[in-house]
Order: sequence, then structure tokens, then C-alpha cells
Amino acid sequence: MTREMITVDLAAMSFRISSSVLDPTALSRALADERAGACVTFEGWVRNCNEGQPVLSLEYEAYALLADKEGARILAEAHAKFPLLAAHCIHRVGLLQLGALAIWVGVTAEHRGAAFDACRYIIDEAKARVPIWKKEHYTGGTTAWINCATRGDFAGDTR
Amino acid sequence: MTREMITVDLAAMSFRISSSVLDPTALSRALADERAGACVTFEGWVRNCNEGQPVLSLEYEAYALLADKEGARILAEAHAKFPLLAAHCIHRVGLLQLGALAIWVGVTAEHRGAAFDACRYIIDEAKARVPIWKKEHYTGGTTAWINCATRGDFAGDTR
Amino acid sequence: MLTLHVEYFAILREQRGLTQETLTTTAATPTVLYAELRARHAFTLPADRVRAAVNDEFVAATALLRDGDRIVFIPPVAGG
Amino acid sequence: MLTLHVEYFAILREQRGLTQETLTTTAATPTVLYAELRARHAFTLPADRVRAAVNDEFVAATALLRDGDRIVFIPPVAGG
Repeated sequence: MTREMITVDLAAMSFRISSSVLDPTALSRALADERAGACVTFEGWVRNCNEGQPVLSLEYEAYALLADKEGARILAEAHAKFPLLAAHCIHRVGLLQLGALAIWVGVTAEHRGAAFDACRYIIDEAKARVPIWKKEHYTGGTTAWINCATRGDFAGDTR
Repeated sequence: MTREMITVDLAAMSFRISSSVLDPTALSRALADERAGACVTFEGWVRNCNEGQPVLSLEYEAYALLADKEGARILAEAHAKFPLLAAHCIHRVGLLQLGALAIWVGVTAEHRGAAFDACRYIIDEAKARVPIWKKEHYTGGTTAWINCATRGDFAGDTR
Repeated sequence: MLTLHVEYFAILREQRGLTQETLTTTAATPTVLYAELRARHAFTLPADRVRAAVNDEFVAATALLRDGDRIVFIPPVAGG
Repeated sequence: MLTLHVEYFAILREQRGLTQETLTTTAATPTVLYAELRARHAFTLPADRVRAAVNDEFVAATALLRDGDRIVFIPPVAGG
């Protein structure tokens, strides 16, 4: 596959799954680079509400071996598409409370256009492709695996 | 002017000029909001090179009274254009060394699209409109006010 | 007959009630195997919403399975 | 004759050698005043690259100046 053939500086990119709290200050510090003029970060936080339902907490579960591979591919694609200096992404798993940091993406580049575009690319692709799943716990005591509803769930049909 | 008529929650936006070091951790912490699912930040760093010239340090100078007004207008425009929860921007002035944080923009929103678009809007407009000037000091001892070169400068004509 | 190792994550793990199992099957592709498992365990997700990975790489739904393969059915992802 | 307060920033401050001055002039608009000051102090920036602010608001280059106004000529900005 062509995406396997991209060559980039591996020190300048890392994708990780973490079961402990993410520290954005430490993660940003690792991006420091005197060649960089722009640093764009994306943080995904646990919201208190999803599609009108009050959320109490979240669980993230990952298929870690494949998530690591697919995450690394996404970062390599970003390096190939945009003139970057570094791009890192780290995703929490486990039980997260409201306000917790679920995913952190940090990108540095000489210029801001590439940093913005790459950061957006990485989070969009990660959400679409990396095998990580989210289960929401609602204040009413119910739960749901996000994106996994079927028509049957809504109609009370458990087929 | 229509842009004066935008009404937004003033607590959710601030533009500031600072003559002391910026602390991105403290700035991010002020954005915490359980309604927010996305936080996008932009940091502008002092690069060691600009258009091929090795840079030693930078000086930023602001026309503070008008910069504050124009910065506040840009943030109000961002709130009017995008569904945001908060948008803050702070710009350093004074002498900055390589790697120093020159400008920080932080935006929160329920969803990432608005947060990315607004963060990009704010930095683009701030660079184009806010009366702040940058003087680069090069390793060779020369200096230049960025964007203020005239044909005469390059031709050795000081007219 | 093939001997296959199946791992379950997320909604499939909960509906199956376990994280992995080893089974023997005549199913030659992920599609056929998923249909077999869905019928047996009442998985709610239809086949067209599930991807497959074999030995930790994504594969086509019609890829040929080999004896000893480790297969994961991947529900719709929702990271970030 | 108008009495005006002029403030200088950045490259204009350096080329003028001071941060502000009060002067009397027959110039009725920012454009005319800038031309006058540019000729007197050898400012390198041509008029079309300089904006004007009066009493801390941007104004058109052809706005009418009033006695006592505080005027700032704004070189091309370069924040961020």
C-alpha cells in the first residue's frame, strides 16, 4: 500500500494510547523547536451533554495493537501532506469524568497554515479510522456505545 | 458599523497585550467548561529563521489602545460567525528570545469544526489588523521591521 | 474446518460476554464468520457496519481466512 | 491652522526619533499631514502603506482633522 511507503522522521511523530491522565503541558513542552513558528493543538474534552442527553461519564476502549498502527499511519500521512516539524497524538482509554481530556493532538510547523491543516486532518482521520470505542453513561443510569445504535435499538427491537 | 452591534458574553472573550511571559497552561485552564467538547489553541513562537535570515531575537511593539479595541472586535466577530463557548487571545510585547511564545489563541466550542475555524479566523485577522509591529534582530547585527521594507531598502536607497 | 481465535471489543464484547474465544468453523471469510456469530449470539450490528482485522491488520470482508488466524470484528469507531 | 498631537510607533518612531510631538499645521487630512511629515523626516514608507487612527480609532485617509486631535500613522502591522 502506498501509505506504507511514506518516509518521515520518526522522532517527529508519535501516536499513543494512554490509560492514565494526559498532561497537556508536558505534551506541549515536548514539541519545543526553534525552527517552529506555529504550534496548533486540539484537545477533545468529555462534554456534559451529547445530542440532548446529559452525560455523567465516558468509557473509552481501544484495540490497542491496531489503533497504534492506524494512528502511526495517520501521522505519517499528515507529514507527507503538509510541511510539518512534528505531529503527536495521544488518546485516553478507561473511565473519564466530565471535563477530562480524552484526546490531545499537537502539531508544529514553520507556518500556521500547515499546522492548522495537519491538526485538523489528524483528528478527523483518527475519529474516523482508529479502532477506539466510546460508551456514554447518562445521568439516568443508561449507557450507549456511540455510533453503534441500530434501528432495532430505537424501536425496542433487540434483534 | 455592523461589527459594533454584535452582542456576546463578554466573560467568554478577552484580548490582551502582555509585557510579561505568557503561561499557556494557565491560559488553557481558564477555558475549562463542561459544555465544551473541543479546545483548539494556536501558539506563535519566535523562529530562528525568517525568509532565510538567521534570527537572534524579536521585538514586538503595540499601539495598545487601538490594539485592544481591534482585538476585541475580532473576538466578537468570531463569536458571531461560529458557535463558540469562549475565545481568548493574548499577545506579548517587548524583547523575545528564540522559542518564546509571542501570541496565544485559545477557543472552546461544543464541536471541533467551530473551534478550528474560529481559532484560524482569530489569528489570521489579528495578524492582518491589530496594530502590533515586529522588529527582527539578525545574527549578523542588522535589524528589520517586518512588512515595512520598501523597494528603496533593498536597492540601498534610503528615500 | 479452520481453528480461529476471535477477539471482541466494545459492544461486541458486551453482547458476547467475553473478550476472546477459540473456535472451529467452516466459514472461509470474515463475512461468513460474522453472519454465523451474529446468528448465534444475537449481535445487534449488521454486517455492513462491522469491519474485520486479521492478525492486527484491516482486511477485506471477503479475505480468505487461514487456520490459526486471530480475527477481530470492529464496530463503528468513536474515538476523539 | 490646527494644533495636532502626533504619536509614532515602530519604524516611524525610529525614523522620527521620538514617540510623540505636538505641531501646528495647515494639513486638513491624514494624507496631507503624512505627506508633510514624510517630506520633513524622510520616512521611507509611502503613504499608501500607512493607515491613520485619530483618537484611537481607524479613520479614512481623507477624514477631516479637527483641532486637538491625536493622530497615529500605522505602518504595516506584523503581529503574531
